Amino acid sequence: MALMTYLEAIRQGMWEEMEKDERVFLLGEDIGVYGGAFKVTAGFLEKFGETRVIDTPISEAAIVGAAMGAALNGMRPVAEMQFIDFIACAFDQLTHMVSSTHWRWGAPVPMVVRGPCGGGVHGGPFHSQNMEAYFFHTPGLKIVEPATAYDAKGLIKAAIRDDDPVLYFEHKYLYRRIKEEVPDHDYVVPIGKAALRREGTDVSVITYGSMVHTALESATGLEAEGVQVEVVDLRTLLPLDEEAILASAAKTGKIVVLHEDRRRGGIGGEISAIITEKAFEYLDGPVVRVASLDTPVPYSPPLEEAFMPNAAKLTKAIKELVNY
Amino acid sequence: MALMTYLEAIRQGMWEEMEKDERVFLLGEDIGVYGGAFKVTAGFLEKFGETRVIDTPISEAAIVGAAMGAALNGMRPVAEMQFIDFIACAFDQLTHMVSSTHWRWGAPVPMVVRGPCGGGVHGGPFHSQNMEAYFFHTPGLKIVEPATAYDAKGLIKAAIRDDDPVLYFEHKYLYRRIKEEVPDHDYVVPIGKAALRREGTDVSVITYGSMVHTALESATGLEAEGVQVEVVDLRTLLPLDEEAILASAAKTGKIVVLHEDRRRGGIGGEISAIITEKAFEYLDGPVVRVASLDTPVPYSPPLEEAFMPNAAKLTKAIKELVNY
Amino acid sequence: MPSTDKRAPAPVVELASTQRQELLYWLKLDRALETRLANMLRQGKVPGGLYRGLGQEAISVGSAYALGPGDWFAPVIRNIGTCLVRGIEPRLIMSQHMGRSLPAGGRDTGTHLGFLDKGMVSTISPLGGLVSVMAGVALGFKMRGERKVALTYSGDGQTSTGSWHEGVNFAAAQTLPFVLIVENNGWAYSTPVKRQTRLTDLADRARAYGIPGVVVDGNDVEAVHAVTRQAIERAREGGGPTMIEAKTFRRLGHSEHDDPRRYVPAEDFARWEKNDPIDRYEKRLIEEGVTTREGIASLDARIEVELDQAQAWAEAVPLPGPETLTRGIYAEG
Amino acid sequence: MPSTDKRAPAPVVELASTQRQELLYWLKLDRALETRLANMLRQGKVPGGLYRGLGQEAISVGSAYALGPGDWFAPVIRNIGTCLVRGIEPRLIMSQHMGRSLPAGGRDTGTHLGFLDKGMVSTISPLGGLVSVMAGVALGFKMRGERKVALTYSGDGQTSTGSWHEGVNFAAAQTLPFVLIVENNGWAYSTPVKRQTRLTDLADRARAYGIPGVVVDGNDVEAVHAVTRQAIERAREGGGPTMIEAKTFRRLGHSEHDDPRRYVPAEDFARWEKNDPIDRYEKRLIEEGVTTREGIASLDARIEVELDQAQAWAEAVPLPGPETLTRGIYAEG
Ligand SMILES: Cc1ncc(C[n+]2csc(CCOP(=O)(O)OP(=O)(O)O)c2C)c(N)n1
Ligand SMILES: Cc1ncc(C[n+]2csc(CCOP(=O)(O)OP(=O)(O)O)c2C)c(N)n1
Ligand SMILES: [Mg+2]
Ligand SMILES: [Mg+2]
Repeated sequence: MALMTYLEAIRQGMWEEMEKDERVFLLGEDIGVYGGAFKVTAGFLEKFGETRVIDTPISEAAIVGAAMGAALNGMRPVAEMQFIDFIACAFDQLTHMVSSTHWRWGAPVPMVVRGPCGGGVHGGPFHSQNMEAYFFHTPGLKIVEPATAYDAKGLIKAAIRDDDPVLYFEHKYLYRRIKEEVPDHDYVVPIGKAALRREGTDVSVITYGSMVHTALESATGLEAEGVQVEVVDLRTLLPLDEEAILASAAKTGKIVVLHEDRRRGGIGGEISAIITEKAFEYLDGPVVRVASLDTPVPYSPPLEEAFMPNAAKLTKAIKELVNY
Repeated sequence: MALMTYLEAIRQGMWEEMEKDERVFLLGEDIGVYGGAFKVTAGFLEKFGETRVIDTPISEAAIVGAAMGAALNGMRPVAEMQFIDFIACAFDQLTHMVSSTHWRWGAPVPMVVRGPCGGGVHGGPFHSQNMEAYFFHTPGLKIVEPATAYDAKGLIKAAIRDDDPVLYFEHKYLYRRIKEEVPDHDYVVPIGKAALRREGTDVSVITYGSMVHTALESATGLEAEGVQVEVVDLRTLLPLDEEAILASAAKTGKIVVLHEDRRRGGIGGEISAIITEKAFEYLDGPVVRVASLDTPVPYSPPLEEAFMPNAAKLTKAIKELVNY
Repeated sequence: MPSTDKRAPAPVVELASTQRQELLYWLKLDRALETRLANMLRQGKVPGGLYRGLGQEAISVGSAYALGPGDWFAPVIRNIGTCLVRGIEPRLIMSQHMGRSLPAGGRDTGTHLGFLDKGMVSTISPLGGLVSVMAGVALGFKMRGERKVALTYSGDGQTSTGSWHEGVNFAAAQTLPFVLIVENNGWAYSTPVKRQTRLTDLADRARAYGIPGVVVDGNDVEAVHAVTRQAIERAREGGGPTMIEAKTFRRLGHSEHDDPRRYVPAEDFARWEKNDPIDRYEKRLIEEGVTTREGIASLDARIEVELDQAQAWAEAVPLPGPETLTRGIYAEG
Repeated sequence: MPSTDKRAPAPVVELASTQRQELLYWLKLDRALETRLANMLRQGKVPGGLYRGLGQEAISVGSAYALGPGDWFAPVIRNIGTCLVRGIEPRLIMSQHMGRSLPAGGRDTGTHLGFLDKGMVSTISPLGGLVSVMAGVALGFKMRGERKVALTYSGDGQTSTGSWHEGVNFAAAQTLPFVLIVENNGWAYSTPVKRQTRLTDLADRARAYGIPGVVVDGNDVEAVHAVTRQAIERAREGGGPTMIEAKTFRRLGHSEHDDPRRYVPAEDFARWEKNDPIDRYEKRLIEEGVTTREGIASLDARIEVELDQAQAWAEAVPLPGPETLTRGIYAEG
């Protein structure tokens, strides 16, 4: 066990996999000498050498394409997007080429695309986004987003070992802000399984990523007011752990879906729809979504504050739902 | 009035706008001499000349980018994607560059991106998709998809006159399969307004595009069995006509959201979530989605048949909901 | 940048008579198979479209013939000849076009085929993305220190796509064992090369990446073979990618549904018909005593028998059952 | 392809003394403004990042100075000098960096600014897409038969993006009045040009599009001005796009938060510091009698006063109110 940050946990997970399996390699912009814009890969070049830590041209479509080709050819690439926003430049490659390959002709594509997502650091419209909704519609991709250091390590290892293409979204706000004891030994967090972060009976918050902490903050605050909030951390967004979602819905009958991503067309809509479809008889109130506003991510601090969900906004929504 | 197909109606709408406003021009692959893969622009080159009907290189990102630049510079471009699937190659341009421009610095971007969407013609995974869900999450874009020839003309004219970027999705299955009397005179179908295609009291089907016809087919069939189905044709997908959706939900209390696009992450999820959030007290049953399966669009006819929604599948879902 | 002259004569490669007969066989098999597919389309046996490479067979066949065991390749829509040379049987190409359950469940269209065990990567419709995928295959070889090569194709039109640029640049920047054949057939659907770019020789695109760009007569199967072999050898030796522009002409429409006479000058058809790669090669092999008129007639007959059998097999393969549709979205879980 | 020699000496452009003094003013204003922004960043007045063009000012200033009235332009992150020359006031650049409600509601970061009335199009972070947007602006001019030009910039790194390729090729294929300045400062973040591409001269990228590619000393403001003017004239006359590679060096980190000494060879800093574009130009103008040491001192003083005033104004601009956030998603409805 060692106390480590979310960022260190990602590092350690990749490091262990690279030590264990020489098919694993990294490619991306400025990941070598520089160690990545956020230093997630600092030290990897020195340890694993230029062959396995590849600084690429600014070419997200080629990074993803080359990762796929290498994966077909027996390797296990981990591609970094410097900021996850730039995955937009590889949209065609991911949603058409990479995702469809196994279904179309039976060739597994074991690759990971990872990168920093999320706001709260005044990065402005193109360095702050959450991109999961754009890929969630595509069959053949998997999507994970850890909320804790433990999961960050366990999920990156699971993603690297998975035979399918996995998008691994890491929240940049969490990189150095959360720390916990993380086992030194080899473990994985299984893809497709949510975690119950807090049990409660009055209302469920279904969430993921950095919003898990927001949910826990609200839950703690509401406990004092006698409201028992359950918090479900999805961890994997695709495939969704429907069982966990529906179990919590059946238990509390009142659900808030919380995500940092914008509301309209965010994955909260799908989660809400699934709950309504499959657990309608358990519902004691509408499924409520708490999410960012439907604008680009604004740069100026007061705007970003107004844009993003936070504990106060969530608490308000929970209270309204409890009183429904 | 003239009897015309859906395709002719799109043509006529563009033709009229080009005659009326010399800022309007077309660009895309093979739209000139060839008149477009589906002949939507046949005759435009001869009438309006090379300057206003531009055959481009195979460069969807540049087509969209150039359209935006021309729009900033006083023109009103209408860009064609040969198949709407290839809009994926312009994803970054549309979701980052085009969509954010007015919000970020106040410059309107009056442009249209149009192209054939949808399945049912054995086009396989990359010539059959519906792409609305991928763009629906992005603030600043508008999305329309006509279901009738009347709307096809009225919406393309509205889209061209709109000061915002509009994605105009035309269903290739409808191109030559539906015909109706369309006014010769100048009219627009307002963006943002749904149409009530059929009144009913028992259940509402919220849908758009070619599925409107599927819904009407089911509704007619069910009438014989005494079930009164209301059919709402959204016409505009972004911004959604929430008023129309909620009014129908309040009226019938039982809602089926139907789209040809895949289910997971399709815009049906958002529509379902909105209804649950805002009309929960009116619901007499779960909001049910009928959509394509969560796979790429398959090529082989029996697979495509199994993949897509049709009247039989819809009728089954409606009956189950009515008996809920 | 290597000082390769883009029009340097193709290096001389000695081919044995049997090899030259093989080349002729593949050329003719390619053409006969595509002709048959066109008939099958007309008979309603192919539910989707058909893209033929009539007159371009020498590019597919000549280049594929230069690949070695363990090399990987990715054909695009007009490279059925490549598939044949690399061991993909005609019957599978037929059944795939027919949407049958073999070889790949009827999920994708005719030429979107891949076989991992043969090192064949499937193309998809959106153009450009395949280039970086094949660069990635080459990267795999390089990382493991294997002396193998990845080869793929592009049309003239495809060179305008952003993905194409990223892929070629990536392969060049990483000095990968990668060969790109640009099939310049004059047209991208209805768009002539001059609307696609200001270049006359697409091989000049190579100059933007610091790699050799070579022009070859795409209707001369041995010339295509020779320049490809040279490029493959350079790649194997660690010399990095080569771009080969093979000049040819699309003698049919973009797809079988398209009538090119509406937009392609009539004289071009006449001119290129006279430059047919199979006629040329037959003539040459007869002149050089490698085969005879009779030999060719019996070759043709043999091919028809092969294709009869292939078609019979393909037509007997059942359509896929709807229950198969949702299988295999993931390899795992 | 036009037979322009990429290293042909820049054409001689006669500049009046007042013009040369103006150029010096813009160079110094650019540098002083960026220095001040760096101080403001350290003082916590800039919530986001800062990207400086120290040592690259001659490219922004020299090229912008060649634009005529009604020409459009789009700077990228290191082109504050371009903005200044084209009439964007320092105070607006400051308040934008500070996230204030003016000029654009605090919505986007420092250099993501646009002003329709000045023909200035805003860049965004994802690299490459701006090229085709500016090609589209040029298309607008061409369609209306206006003799105007669209000019934009790219770093060396950006040339690897697919969008960049599509944009340049589009402009070339359409023979648009378009000028692209490729600022080769040796680095893209921590990535040296040699990892970006196998080329030595990025101007060679122009060969892939059949347009002239010109190399210029990016630290010589008059040379940059002259080649840009020539390219603009060619564009105005209907001669199509030109790509200008301006060789320079990024003397600071990628952003103000980055320490480049970790990855850039130390001697490069020393060498390029000696090649400072402002020092060089001052020296030249003094030698040629256009200005004096004293003149320069008073210019510096004047600039500081201007910037004091600008900063005072910017700091007085309020932050945007949260209620403004959802406004203006659409221009209409
Ligand atoms: C990104 C993208 N845009 C458009 C298309 C539609 N399309 C299919 S093939 C084709 C022409 C291709 O021309 P070329 O690359 O020269 O190949 P050829 O057909 O001549 O073999 C077009 C435009 C596509 N497949 N992908
Ligand atoms: C598509 C895309 N990928 C990655 C980035 C992150 N990024 C921002 S600037 C930069 C380096 C740009 O280098 P260059 O084009 O040479 O410009 P310079 O910074 O040297 O002026 C990178 C990688 C980006 N903005 N866009
Ligand atoms: Mg072609
Ligand atoms: Mg640079």
